[in-house]
Amino acid sequence: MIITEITVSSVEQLKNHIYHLKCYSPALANSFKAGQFLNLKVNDTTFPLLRRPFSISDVNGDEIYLLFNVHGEGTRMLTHKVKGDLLDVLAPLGCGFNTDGDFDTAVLIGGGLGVAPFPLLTKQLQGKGIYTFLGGRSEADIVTYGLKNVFVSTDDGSLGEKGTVVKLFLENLDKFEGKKIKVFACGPTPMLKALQAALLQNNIDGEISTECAMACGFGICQGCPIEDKNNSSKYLLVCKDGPVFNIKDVIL
Amino acid sequence: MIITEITVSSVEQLKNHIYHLKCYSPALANSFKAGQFLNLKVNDTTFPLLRRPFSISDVNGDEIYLLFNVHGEGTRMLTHKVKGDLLDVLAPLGCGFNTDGDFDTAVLIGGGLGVAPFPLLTKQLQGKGIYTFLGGRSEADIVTYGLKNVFVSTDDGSLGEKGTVVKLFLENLDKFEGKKIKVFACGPTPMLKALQAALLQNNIDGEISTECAMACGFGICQGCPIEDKNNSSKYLLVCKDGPVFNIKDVIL
Amino acid sequence: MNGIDLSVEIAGLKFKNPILLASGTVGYGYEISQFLDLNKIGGIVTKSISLKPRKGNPPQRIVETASGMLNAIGLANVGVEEFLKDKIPFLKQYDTNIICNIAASTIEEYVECVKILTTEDAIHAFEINVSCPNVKEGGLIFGNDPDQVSTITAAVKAVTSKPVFIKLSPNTARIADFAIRAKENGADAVSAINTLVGTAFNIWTRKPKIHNVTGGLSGPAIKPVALAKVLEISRNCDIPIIGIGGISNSDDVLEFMIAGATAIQLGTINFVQPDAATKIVNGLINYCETMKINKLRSLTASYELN
Amino acid sequence: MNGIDLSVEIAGLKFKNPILLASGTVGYGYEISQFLDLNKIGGIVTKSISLKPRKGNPPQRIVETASGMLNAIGLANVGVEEFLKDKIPFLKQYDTNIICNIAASTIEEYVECVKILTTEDAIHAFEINVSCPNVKEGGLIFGNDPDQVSTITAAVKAVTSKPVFIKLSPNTARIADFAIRAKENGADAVSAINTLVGTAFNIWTRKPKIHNVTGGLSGPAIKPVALAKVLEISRNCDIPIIGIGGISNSDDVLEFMIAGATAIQLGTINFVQPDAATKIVNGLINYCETMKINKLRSLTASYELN
Ligand SMILES: Cc1cc2nc3c(=O)[nH]c(=O)nc-3n(C[C@H](O)[C@H](O)[C@H](O)COP(=O)(O)OP(=O)(O)OC[C@H]3O[C@@H](n4cnc5c(N)ncnc54)[C@H](O)[C@@H]3O)c2cc1C
Ligand SMILES: Cc1cc2nc3c(=O)[nH]c(=O)nc-3n(C[C@H](O)[C@H](O)[C@H](O)COP(=O)(O)OP(=O)(O)OC[C@H]3O[C@@H](n4cnc5c(N)ncnc54)[C@H](O)[C@@H]3O)c2cc1C
Ligand SMILES: Cc1cc2nc3c(=O)[nH]c(=O)nc-3n(C[C@H](O)[C@H](O)[C@H](O)COP(=O)(O)O)c2cc1C
Ligand SMILES: Cc1cc2nc3c(=O)[nH]c(=O)nc-3n(C[C@H](O)[C@H](O)[C@H](O)COP(=O)(O)O)c2cc1C
Ligand code: FES
Ligand code: FES
Repeated sequence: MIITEITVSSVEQLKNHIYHLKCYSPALANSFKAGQFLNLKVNDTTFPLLRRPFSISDVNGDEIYLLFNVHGEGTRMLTHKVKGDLLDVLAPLGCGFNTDGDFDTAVLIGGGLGVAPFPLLTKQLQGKGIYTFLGGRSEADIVTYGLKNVFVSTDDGSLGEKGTVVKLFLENLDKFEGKKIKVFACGPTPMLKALQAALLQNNIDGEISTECAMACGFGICQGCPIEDKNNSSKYLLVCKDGPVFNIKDVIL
Repeated sequence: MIITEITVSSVEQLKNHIYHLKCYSPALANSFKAGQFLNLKVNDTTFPLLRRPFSISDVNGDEIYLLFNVHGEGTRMLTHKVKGDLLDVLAPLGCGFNTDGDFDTAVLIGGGLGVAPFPLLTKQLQGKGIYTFLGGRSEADIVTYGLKNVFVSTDDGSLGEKGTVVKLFLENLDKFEGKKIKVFACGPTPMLKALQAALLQNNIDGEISTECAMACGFGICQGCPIEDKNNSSKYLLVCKDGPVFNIKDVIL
Repeated sequence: MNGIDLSVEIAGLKFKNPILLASGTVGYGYEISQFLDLNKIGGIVTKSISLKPRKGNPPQRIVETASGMLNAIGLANVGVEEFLKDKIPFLKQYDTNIICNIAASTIEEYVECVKILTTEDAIHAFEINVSCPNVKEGGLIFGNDPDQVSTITAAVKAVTSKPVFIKLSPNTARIADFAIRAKENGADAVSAINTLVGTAFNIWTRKPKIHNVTGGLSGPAIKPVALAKVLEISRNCDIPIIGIGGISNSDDVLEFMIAGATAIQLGTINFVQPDAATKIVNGLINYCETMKINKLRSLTASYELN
Repeated sequence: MNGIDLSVEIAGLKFKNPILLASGTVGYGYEISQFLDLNKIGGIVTKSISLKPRKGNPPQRIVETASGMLNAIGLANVGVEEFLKDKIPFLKQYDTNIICNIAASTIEEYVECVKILTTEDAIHAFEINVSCPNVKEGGLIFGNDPDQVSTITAAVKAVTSKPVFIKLSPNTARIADFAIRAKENGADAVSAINTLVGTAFNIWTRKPKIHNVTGGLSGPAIKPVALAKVLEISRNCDIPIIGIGGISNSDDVLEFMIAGATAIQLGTINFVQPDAATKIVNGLINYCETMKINKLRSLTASYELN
């Protein structure tokens, strides 16, 4: 966990609202586990005041890749960055996906830009079979950069199956007959909630990467509580205890 | 007085802290009297919140030139502008220099970036004789772009005479024997104050461009009062009644 | 407009939309009229007027702060007489409500001002600025004392039949108590909030950056505080609220209405974006279309608390 | 260091410099110690501790605002027992002052906490957070009632010989009155300010953005208000002041000292720049060098008013 500056290499628009940000940082590039994130200051004034958390999407040599959606003011400012700009970051933050363990097939399920951490995760899952299910509202939300074996669903049917990604996954459960699978998911909370219920019901192991408004990103503000399934007297912190949790450990 | 966007053509560093900003704006370029200013939003967030006032330094075809000093956060942001950026401005604002009247020789006296409005003023004084006196702390403060017949003083003697520009002007008074002169001055308040006293004493007509913290720049906030020499019961407003005043009209 | 109704009403006075311009941030309307069509807004609140002209504080009167600004103008104004003679004629050309804001140093002065001004037909309502020092009580601020607010409200209501809005100071522990007092004494609405007390120092000279030592903080920085004050009044007192504080765009207006405001005022934003009101009106229409709301006023106090 | 003395003293307790870390913005010091050498700062104020552990509020607990943020953490903390067992051992490795901040719902709970904690040698002083709802008085905030502040101060001082700082709420008309009461009842210093009450609404759901409805506003947005409160106390009460509110850099620290603060605390800035304290200490040294000041503490209350 360090505070450092990384150097923008490029900002590329992939889809209408989706950008790929590549930064140079030898100090950080090799330190990430998929699912970990960094907390980034989009500029050096007090507006916006807080850092913005982003998953590490991929790492390539000395470069770190982020995949981001233009959401509000902060991400809009990020789209204006140019080669050579410095970005102040705290990283690596949080607990990433646990890629060890007793499974032979990894099932990656992403909703919208929930796919962000999957390129690096795909790399770190080497040796395992990988299936990737992606969902979005429409074609414009689907980014397949760095993914393997991709199945797509969209709410409006503009790409892949019409419907939710959880439904798509459940319809394809038979593909995994006889395989030891583990699910790795990231996406909006309603999707994660539906998935968590489905996995628990089907007795499938899974990890989910959660999101929450954050002030610090490293455990000092207590701004990011999430219900602990195993201890109702205390919250867990998304930024420190997560953002990746086993589906058995949190109540969404 | 309109609100409009002007397009950055270039930002050029002239000296250590001094930049030349050129913007394209057919709508505005022909509307300025030297000494008038515009009020510019350096970015579109609430930090900095307020616009920043700058004199129109020169006009060239459809382009407006500003000459600015890096002072704080707002001017620092201006240095990062690139060709094509849009700047939101209110303009033209205030009353400029009165170049009519009974004089044959104009004496321009500038302290530091007080020279900013002089290139346009020099153009608008066509037909008159012009002498320009510039003062600064050192060589690094002296910009002679667009000026005629320049005499320089610096506090440290690194360029021109050592001493203040007011002293330099007074030492050269004999140059104006037999001429009808009018002084046009712009610079820091202590300089204007010294000059005002000297001119009144020597019975020389003069106008000074004053500065003041401004919230609006066009008369609605009452943030920029200046003492009216002729009416002690009311303040004048620098932004609306000035920034240029006759030396007989204000108390500095 | 697609049949969307933006109008709101306070004490029988109809506003074509809830956007008013705040006292002290648009002078007497002349300068801003060059950027903004005053016919398009619900109303304009004129700079605080006192019985006699006031020169105001010496410079420096304003300082920028993080997402805000401090001001200590010192209630510089032209006085009642010049206001009636020189300022009203300009304003009354417009089809909008003119709300005359009054500042005074004694209760008698408030009454005297209203008595004179109420005879002017062009004035639609009064807003009473109680954030003024009471010279008789040694300079204590009227607006920090509930009894004084009661007295001023009753005294002013006694001399005018026009709607009276009491503009509350946020520099108190419980603003709702002041709203209750205003209501009990006949106020038709409360305006909330005036500025927060703040200061700034020059670290090189060790002097305050503002000549008056302290100033009033306004702008986006104070929006969360203003919104909480509006909500507090709305939950504790049944009186129309005119929301003020850091409002810069239509989303802000909607937040204030949801939190309890019937109308709102734009202050500091006028300095930065003198045409803000126009954009905001369009933003409100868009919101109503998206949310399929016919009458914007149905939003007032529509909050759903957890 | 060139012989520049940054140290300050409050009630005999020496701080190597005036930079403390504010309660609730650095937990119990562990996480921030990875970005900041705690040996280099004057002290750390731990997250408000209550007698028993508290779970705190459900999400959403924080919202960003213009140059500020709202929080409603709900005093989530580990409780006195776990604090002593698990948190103090880590902190006491460092050569810095540990100030234990206490929050409670009854006066008895304040006393009980201090009684237990005062036996721990590693704790150098107490800071009493009076911005807590008093359950016995129906949830009214202790810190808004001068009598309660008096009672708490006296009760706590009676059970400890360590310095006691009373942390004042800014949500009052006259903060100096509270400082006076704290002093009269034996407080060694006042900390000013805690957060301002604020809120924010989601215009699409019409619900508050924060689960608790209102939250506390902190960050650069509130700096001018905090500075005015410090100045008010300094002009009206002779008690050491620990300045808090929006401090982000060494210039801010200097402004607070000039306005009356003996020491200051960094809050929200720790979230954004966890190494801010280090940069600030360097900035203070540079200022002293430029201004030829030998003892930084000579700046305290050195304001020159007009
Ligand atoms: C652990 C983690 C990893 C993330 N990874 C990615 C990623 O890889 N790609 C990506 O596009 N987005 C990611 N997000 C979401 C991203 O942080 C937000 O989209 C971003 O903060 C929005 O900032 P803004 O200024 O554009 O939006 P605004 O709405 O203006 O932001 C206002 C405030 O809300 C917070 N906020 C807004 N949306 C979110 C959100 N969804 N989650 C958390 N806080 C939010 C902001 O941080 C800020 O404090 C991640 C969030 C978390 C918590
Ligand atoms: C009529 C007028 C014309 C001007 N023309 C020029 C010009 O041509 N070139 C140039 O370099 N500068 C000019 N200035 C000064 C220029 O406006 C300031 O340097 C600039 O506002 C500083 O902004 P900042 O954010 O960099 O500094 P900061 O110090 O961060 O600004 C903080 C606040 O103080 C105000 N402020 C700071 N310095 C001044 C100042 N000297 N005068 C007025 N307000 C100030 C800012 O507007 C802002 O509100 C002019 C000022 C006025 C009033
Ligand atoms: C420069 C300035 C002058 C003001 N003058 C007055 C005034 O004369 N009377 C008054 O009632 N309020 C006055 N106010 C307060 C505003 O009307 C408004 O209540 C406050 O600024 C908060 O709104 P804002 O954040 O939108 O600016 C003034 C505010 C500013 C910034
Ligand atoms: C997330 C958060 C949690 C806080 N928790 C506490 C607390 O437990 N006890 C307390 O006395 N103050 C608490 N505070 C208030 C701060 O200590 C400080 O007084 C306030 O934030 C103003 O300073 P700042 O603007 O530098 O943040 C908290 C502030 C924040 C932002
Ligand atoms: S974001 Fe601060 S504790 Fe998690
Ligand atoms: S700057 Fe607003 S009146 Fe002059």
